[in-house]
Parts: sequence; structure tokens; C-alpha cells
Amino acid sequence: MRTEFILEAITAVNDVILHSETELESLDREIGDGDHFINLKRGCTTLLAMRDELASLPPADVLQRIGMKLLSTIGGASGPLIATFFMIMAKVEKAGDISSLSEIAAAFNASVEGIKQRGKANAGEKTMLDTLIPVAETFNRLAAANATPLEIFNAIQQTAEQGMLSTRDMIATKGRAAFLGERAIGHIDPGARSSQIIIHTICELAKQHHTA
Amino acid sequence: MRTEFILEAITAVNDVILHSETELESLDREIGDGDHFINLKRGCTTLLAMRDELASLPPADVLQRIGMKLLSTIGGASGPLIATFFMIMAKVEKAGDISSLSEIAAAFNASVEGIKQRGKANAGEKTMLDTLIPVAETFNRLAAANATPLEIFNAIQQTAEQGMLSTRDMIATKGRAAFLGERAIGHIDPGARSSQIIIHTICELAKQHHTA
Amino acid sequence: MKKFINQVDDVLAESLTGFASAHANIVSLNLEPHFLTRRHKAENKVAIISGGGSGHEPLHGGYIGYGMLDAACPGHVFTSPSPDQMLAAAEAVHAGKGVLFIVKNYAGDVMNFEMAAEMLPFESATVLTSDDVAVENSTYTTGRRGVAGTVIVEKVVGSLAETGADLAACKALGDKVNSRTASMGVALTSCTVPAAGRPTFDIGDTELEMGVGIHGEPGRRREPMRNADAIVADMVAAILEDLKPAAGSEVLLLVNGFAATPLMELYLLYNSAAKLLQDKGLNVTRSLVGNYITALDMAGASITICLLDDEIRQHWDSPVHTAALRWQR
Amino acid sequence: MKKFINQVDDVLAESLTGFASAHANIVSLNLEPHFLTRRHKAENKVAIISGGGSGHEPLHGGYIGYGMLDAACPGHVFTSPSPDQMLAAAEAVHAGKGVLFIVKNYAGDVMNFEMAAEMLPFESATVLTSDDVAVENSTYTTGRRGVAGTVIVEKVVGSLAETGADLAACKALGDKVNSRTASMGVALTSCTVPAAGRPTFDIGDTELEMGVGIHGEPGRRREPMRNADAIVADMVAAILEDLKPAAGSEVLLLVNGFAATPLMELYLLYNSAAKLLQDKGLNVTRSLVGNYITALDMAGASITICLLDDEIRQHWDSPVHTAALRWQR
Ligand SMILES: Nc1ncnc2c1ncn2[C@@H]1O[C@H](COP(=O)(O)OP(=O)(O)O)[C@@H](O)[C@H]1O
Ligand SMILES: Nc1ncnc2c1ncn2[C@@H]1O[C@H](COP(=O)(O)OP(=O)(O)O)[C@@H](O)[C@H]1O
Ligand SMILES: [Mg+2]
Ligand SMILES: [Mg+2]
Ligand SMILES: [Mg+2]
Ligand SMILES: [Mg+2]
Repeated sequence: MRTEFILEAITAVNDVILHSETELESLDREIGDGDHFINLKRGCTTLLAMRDELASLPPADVLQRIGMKLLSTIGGASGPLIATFFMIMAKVEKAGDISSLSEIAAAFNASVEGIKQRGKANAGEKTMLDTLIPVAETFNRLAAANATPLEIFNAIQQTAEQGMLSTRDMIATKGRAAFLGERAIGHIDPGARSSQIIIHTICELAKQHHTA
Repeated sequence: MRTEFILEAITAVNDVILHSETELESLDREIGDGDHFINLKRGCTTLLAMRDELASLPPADVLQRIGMKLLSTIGGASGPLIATFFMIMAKVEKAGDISSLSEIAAAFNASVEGIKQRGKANAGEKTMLDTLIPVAETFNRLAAANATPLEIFNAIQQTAEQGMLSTRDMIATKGRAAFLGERAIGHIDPGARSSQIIIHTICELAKQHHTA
Repeated sequence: MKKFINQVDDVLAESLTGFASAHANIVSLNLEPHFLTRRHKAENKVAIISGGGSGHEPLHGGYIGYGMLDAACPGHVFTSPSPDQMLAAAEAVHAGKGVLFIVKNYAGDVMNFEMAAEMLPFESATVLTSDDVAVENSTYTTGRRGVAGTVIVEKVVGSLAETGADLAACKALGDKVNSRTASMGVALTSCTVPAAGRPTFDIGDTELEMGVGIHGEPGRRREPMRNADAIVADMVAAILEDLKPAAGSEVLLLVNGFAATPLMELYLLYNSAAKLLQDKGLNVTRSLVGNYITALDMAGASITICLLDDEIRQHWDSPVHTAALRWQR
Repeated sequence: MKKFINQVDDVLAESLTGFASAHANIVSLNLEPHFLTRRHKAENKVAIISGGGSGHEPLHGGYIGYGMLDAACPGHVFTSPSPDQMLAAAEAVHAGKGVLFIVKNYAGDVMNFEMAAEMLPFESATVLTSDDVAVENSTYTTGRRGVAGTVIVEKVVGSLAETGADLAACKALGDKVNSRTASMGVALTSCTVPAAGRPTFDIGDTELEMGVGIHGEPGRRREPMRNADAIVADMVAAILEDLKPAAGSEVLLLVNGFAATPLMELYLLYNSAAKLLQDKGLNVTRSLVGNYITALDMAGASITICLLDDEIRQHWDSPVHTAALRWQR
């Protein structure tokens, strides 16, 4: 993983999150408490302001700083989960350069495992994990099968979208939507949607890099 | 004054007040606190329930009981003022039977004087006195001039209406409307309107009696 | 109108019953006529009685107890109580040293308390509170309304009465506090009187009512909504123009909510007002923030400033034990 | 949205600053990161720390002081605070006997406090409050929310900690109180998160939301509006079905407002609930009525019942001196 790519990703994710304000806010208003967009925006704004300071650091330190900063900035349920993702990524990167797509896939998988543990949750509970778990699976499977980068990124984007959409018909058992019982049915989980948007954006960026 | 007439008047006034709910309520909402109708209704309901108990009493006692009962039932600004009216009426009646129209006019005048003193107010301050003071004047003048009952009652009704309407363009200096300054202009005073309605009703009743 | 009520006619009695039972160690309720007294009658002191229309809770019942009121007479919603209530309350709490009525200056309250005082078999005096600077004062008019400053008057006079001071001294201190206290209120919404069933006034989403009282009556001016600092600046300016405090004066700052404005906003208003007063060279040494005198379900707030002196500060600080105000120093 | 604010981003800091300055004799505020502590650090006791999203004032900052909390960590509106706040607060108030976190059971709060506990250089334990019976409990789910019962847990555990009891004893009492406490909430309006600028849900003039929490989230059911006794009956039934108290049990009854419901209505609800409990053979010996844990500007209320025993009653009755809860017995 390269520091430069991470910094580019920060800018791209910030843009797309800002553009998703209405949607993310209303998803969380419907089955949560309405702050998911604000929480993410706060995180993005802080990372954006950190870019200069991160630019000269090795990727492991960049990921670790991002994790710690998000942990103290986002708050809510998504804060510790997203922070955990980066902190594990950092740990894996530190242990040995992640560079091949299959190494990145393995690191991604470990980070998603970290989210599962932190949130004591799994697939099917109407959370961001319904986007992340299938993505980790697709990513690892295709990387192991030596698919081309383009095939992999396209497949990830598709899987993320399916995963996100699958939350619509679920009853939630974790997160705030769990308080709603049956009333949560018919609504997409905000965290599942934001993860999908972020993954989609990073994949687009990665595709540009691989074709460039 | 006859007990029977007072009891009839209670019923008639109760009816007309109940029919004026929307108007009185909104007048007091506009330049007061919205409770003038409720206050009057509470008074009427209590008097209605007292009719049997009053029926056998001499008029002075009836008036005194009405005054005391209204004092403890209506509350607000109108309670003590209306109660004062009846308590003074009772005192005059007690001092010597009021029977001729000019005696009634004099008693009415004394009672209105009582209201002026209790409320430290006079004509032109946008209160019930803008109905009551001209009525007292008309009543006394015509009774002294030996006008016919019909002429007197018609003139009272007309004066009451003019007095009530005159409050529309006044700035209030007494009562809640005084807090509004210029904003009270354009609104009829609720107490001026309710007094006019009551006077109109009692005059109608008196006319029926005099023609019957 | 959505309210937690059963029958409109029963709201007052049910609410008072709930209040008295939740605070049974402090107050007792009498129902015919309505009045509240301390649970244990105080002896050898001036009996302090207040009252007024209901809908301003915790005023006045919430201020019954050691260091404040001996009794309170609640009228119907926004309607002055009637003299029989004051007479019965006075009968219950009079302790040989006379009765002091603390009355907010409204035509109805003034007349009803006046008639009670005339009929009272005991010596009595009345402190009229009139702290609302939204209303211009004049000898020819009803004069200013009594609003949140009433709480300060009740606390300070209540403390003095507890020392055994006589009626004249209590009345004098009450008048002094009133003359050194000024308030200004702003509403963001109207309130809804239960019996009326609809808001007293309509107001848009970009407007406010400046200079309101505590009865849902319209204020002095309909103005555009603006930020908290700007609203506070106008309110404080009106108050200071009235009080004209000397530089360095020590003041008590009360930010009072009308019921539907959350504490988060009240503390933000307090912050804004306290900073402004400091900038103007005043010394805020005492404070109170919360819903102390309300207007049913109105969103809005008032700011009250009281110019302290040693005597007022001492009686403000002294112990008080009521349902709504309680401290020990 | 009409609120007394300046910039949406400054609401929290300005409000906390106002709170800390209005109660400077009780609390101190730290701004980077946000946390509140007692003005004077307590020694020789377990440090009791709570926290959670803001918008529930007076919770938690209002409960800092003798007999209750040592520190509180306020998050953004309705957003759990982050671990750095808890770590800094613990550093400030730890007095050698460990730290007890009192945490309302929400995924975000649980995880943030958990991460703080993992990083903490002191011994710590956590009491999770989960009194909301609107949410069915299950080991496979997030479980019940912590709502108004949290205030009771904080008061009772805070009292025990003041005696010098150790961390295990404080944790055990907290868990016991939580297990004997159940709540149910109802909303008449939504609230408006300042940053969102519009109500979280829409609701008609003849509807209510039954089984709501304290974040403006929709409740379990949208139901027709009805009278207070009928609403209270449903709430109390849900609570008693959960607590299953023995006949004659002694209970504490807490009627809590969500911010925009006036005291007059809260006392009316109290009256209704107290009568109902009495009819069911329960013995209401302690009570609390007011806005103790709110949901921004929501109109609505919750009912909480806590089954008392000698230990809980004793610690409920013991002296407490905070901005929002104060008594001396
Ligand atoms: N235990 C959990 N495991 C995984 N994701 C969770 C968990 N709890 C909540 N989430 C995710 O967090 C999202 C909500 O985030 P956010 O609104 O920022 O925090 P909060 O719920 O505290 O307001 C949910 O949509 C869901 O995807
Ligand atoms: N000082 C006064 N003298 C005469 N009438 C008054 C005075 N003050 C108020 N009123 C009358 O009382 C009416 C209001 O009565 P009501 O609404 O029942 O009481 P309140 O003003 O206390 O709510 C006013 O419309 C006015 O006519
Ligand atoms: Mg959320
Ligand atoms: Mg009126
Ligand atoms: Mg009135
Ligand atoms: Mg949140």
C-alpha cells in the first residue's frame, strides 16, 4: 500500500461522502438517530486536514494515525468500528509490506474480522458488516484465483452493492435499528450504505491507477 | 328587582355566552390570554346550578350570593369586577327595594362605579368599562327623562354596541391588552364585548317582560 | 393539541394531586378551595403566600418549603386564583406575625389578592412584582408584568421571613428586590391552553416574538429569527437600559426556560449573556438556569438580572428546601 | 428549526461552557478533549464516570458532584463520546481505587467505553444500563437500551462509592439496581437534531410513538393518541410484566420528561401512575418527577419503576449535591 494512494483516497472519499449527505442522513433518521452522515463528515474533515502531516510517513504509520484520529473524532457506533479497521490494517502493514492484491485482500479480511469482534456482530444483522463481509470474501477469492485487478475491483463493487441492498429486508439485531424490530424492514442500513459508497469510490480510484 | 327575573336572566345569559365561545375566545387570544370565555362559562355554569337554591330568596340575597359565588368561581380580572357589580347591586337593593327603572338605573350606576374603583380604571382604557360607563349614562339619562321602557332598552342596547365597538381603535392602558402597546389596536376588547352581549340579552328579556 | 391529560376540566386537580403526592414530605394540598401549604406549619414568622394562574409550574407550588413560601394559591390555567383561596390559605399558615402576599402584577391577580387582603382577619402586606421591561411603566397604566424576577423575590423574602423579621421588613425587602430586578422574554412558539385546544398565536419558522410575558400573549414585536448571541444582545440591552447598573456591579443572572426549550439551549443562552455582561464590566456572581417559571408548553426563554447587594446576596445564598429550588450552604 | 444557537458546530462547546460557568462551584470543564469533573477532586473512592451523546441534559454533567458522578464525557449530540475523552477524564479523577464506568447500552457507547477500558492504565469495571422494556432482551441482539433508569443507577452507585466501597461492590450494586429497574417511553413529537435541522420523524396530531428511546428514533409502534390514564396503563403494564414485582413491593416511581413536556403534565402522569401502582398493591415510597434525561426538544415522557430494597433505598436517600439532583436528609 502506498501513502500517496491513501491520501488520494481520503480526498475522493471526502467528496463522495459530502455528496451523499441527504441520503445518509435520511437513512439514519429512518432507522437510527440521524447522525451517521455528520459522524462520517467529521471524520473526513479531520483526515483531510491531516494530509500534509501524513504525506511523509510510511503507510503503516499513516494507517495507524488515521485509525487513532478517527477513533477520537467520529464517536458513535461507527467510530470505533472504522477506527478498528484502520488500526488492524496498520498492524498488518507494519508486520510486512502489503503490496500484492492478495496481500491487501488478506489485510482487508483481518480488518473486517476486527470489526466483527469489536461489534460482536456478524453478517445478516443489518449493519455495515453486510457490505464488508461479502466484499472481503469476494476480494480474497478473486485475488487467490489470480483475477485481473479490473475483474477484482468490478466484482468488489458489485458485491458491495448486493450486500448493501441485502440489508433492506433484514430485521436488525445489532445497532440502533435493532430497537425498531419489524419497523426496520424496508430500510437500508446507513452503515452498510456508507461502507458500500466508500468501497465503490476507492475501487474507482484503484481502477484509474491500474489503467494509468 | 325580582328574583324570578334574575333567574331567567341567568339562563338567558348562560345560553348566549355558550353561543359566543369562538368569538370571545379568539378576542381574548388576540389581545389577552385566551381564557375570557372559559372564565365566564365557569361562572355561568355555577350560577345555573344554584338556581333552585336561589329561587326562594329575596332579591338582595340573590344578588349577594351571586356576587360571592362569582368571586370564587371566575377568577382572573373579570371575576372580581363582575362580582363587585353584583355585590354593590345587592347592597343597594338591601338598602331599599329597587323597583322603578330609574332606581335600577341608579343601582346600575353605583355598581359600575364599584368596577371603576376596583379596577382603578375609567372609560377609554379599552376594557369592559367602555361598554358599561356609556350604558350607565344612557340608562340614567333616559330613565330620568321618563322615556318608555322600550325606548330605554333599545337605547341601552345601541349604546352598549357603540361602546363595545369603540374599543377597537383604542390602545389599552389597563388589563392584559396594555402589555401589547400599539399591537392591541384593531382588536375589540373581550370584556367590552362580553358585557355588551350580556346587556343586550338582559334588555331583550326585559323587553319581553314589559310587552307581555 | 396533544397533551398528557384526561379531561380538560380535571387537569389542574390531577396535576396538583400528583405534585402533592410526589412531594408529600414538603407540601400538603387542600382541594376545596385549592391551596398548597408546607407539610409542617412554620411558627413565629411572617406567613409568605403567593399564587396566580396555573401553567407556570414549578411556580408557585414548587417554591413552598423552608426558606421560601408558606403557601401558594393556584388558579385555573392562566387565570388568577380567587380570594376564597387566599383567605383559606392564610387561615392555614398564619403564625401570628401577619401575612405577606407576593403577587405578580396582573390586573386579575392584583384585584383578587386585594379583595382577599380586605377580607383578611390578619395584618397583611403585598409585594407586587413587576420586573418585565418589555412593558413600559407608567402610573396611568396597569404597569409592568411580574415574570421570572418573582422567583428571586420569593427566595430572598422567604429567607428573611425565616429569621423572624416582621411584616414591614419583609415587605420592604421584597419591594427592594423587585426594584433591582429586570427581565425580558422571547418566544419561539406559542403555547396551547388546554381548554382552548389550539395555540394562542401562530408564528412562522423564521420569526420570534420579542418581549413576551408568560401567558402566551403576543410580545411587543414580531421579529425575524436570528442567532442566540443577537437575541441575547437585544434582551440584555433592554434590561440594562432599565436597571442602569454602575460599572462593576455584582449581579445575579437567571436564564429561565418557558418549558419547551431544552437545557442545552438555556445553558447556551446563559453562556452568551454571561459573556456579554462581563464585557460590559458587570460581575456575575450568582446564577440560575432552568425552567423556573414557565408558560405551559411554550418554547422560549427569559433573561433576568438582579442587582445584588450584601443583604440580597445573603438571603439568596441561605438554605432553601422546596420541590423546585434547593440548596444548603 | 428554531433553536437558540449560534453556529451548529459550536452548540456543544458553548452550552458546556455555560453549564460549567453557571455551576462553577460544583463542576469544572475540560475542552480538549471534552470532559467534566467535580470542581474538587474526591479522594479515596472509586471514580465514577459516565458519558454518552449530548442532548439528554441534565444527564450526565448535571449529575456530577458529591454522592453521584466524579466525571462525565459528553459526546456530540446523540453520538457516543470517544475513548480519548474517557481516558483523559479517568486520568483526572482516578483516586487510587479504580474506575467504574456507567454506560447506557448502545452499540456506540459500549464500544467506545470498552476501547477506553482496554487502554486504561487503571483497574476498571463497567455497569451497562439497559432498563428500556420497549426493546426485547436477547443474548443475540444489542439488547435493551439504557434510559431513565440510568439516573437511578448513577445516584445509588454514587452514594455507595462515597462510603469508600471497592470497585467490585460498586459494580455489583450498579448491576443489581439495573436488574431491578424498568422503563417505558412515549413521544408526542419528534426532536430536531441541530445538525440535521429537521425533525427526525413526522407524526400527526392524533398519533403517538409508543416505546421510544431518547434519541428521537421511532418507537416500537405508532398508535392513536389517547388520554393520559390509558397511555400510563399501557406503559405501566409493560414495565410490570418485565419486573414482575411481588405484591406489596416497595418501589421508586420516576416520571421523566423528554424536555418539551411541561411539569403540569408530568405531575398529572405521576398521579395517574401512582394511583395505578397503588391499585395493583404496590407501595410507592420514593418518587422523582421532572426532566432528568431528555431527548433534545422532544415532547413526551417515560415512566421508570425501581424495586427498592433496604440497600437501594438507603443509597437513594443519602445526600447528593449536583447541578440537577440535590438533597440532604
Ligand atoms: N455492533 C455493530 N457491528 C457492526 N456495525 C454496527 C454495529 N452497531 C452499529 N453498526 C453500524 O453503525 C451504523 C450507525 O453508525 P452511526 O450512526 O455513525 O452511529 P450511532 O448508531 O451510534 O448513531 C449502523 O448503520 C451500522 O451499520
Ligand atoms: N382594570 C380593569 N378594569 C376594568 N376591566 C378590566 C380591567 N382589567 C381587565 N379588565 C377586563 O377584563 C377582561 C379580561 O378578562 P379575563 O380574560 O376573564 O381575565 P384575565 O385578563 O385575567 O385573563 C378584559 O377584556 C377587560 O375588559
Ligand atoms: Mg446514528
Ligand atoms: Mg383572559
Ligand atoms: Mg387569564
Ligand atoms: Mg448517534
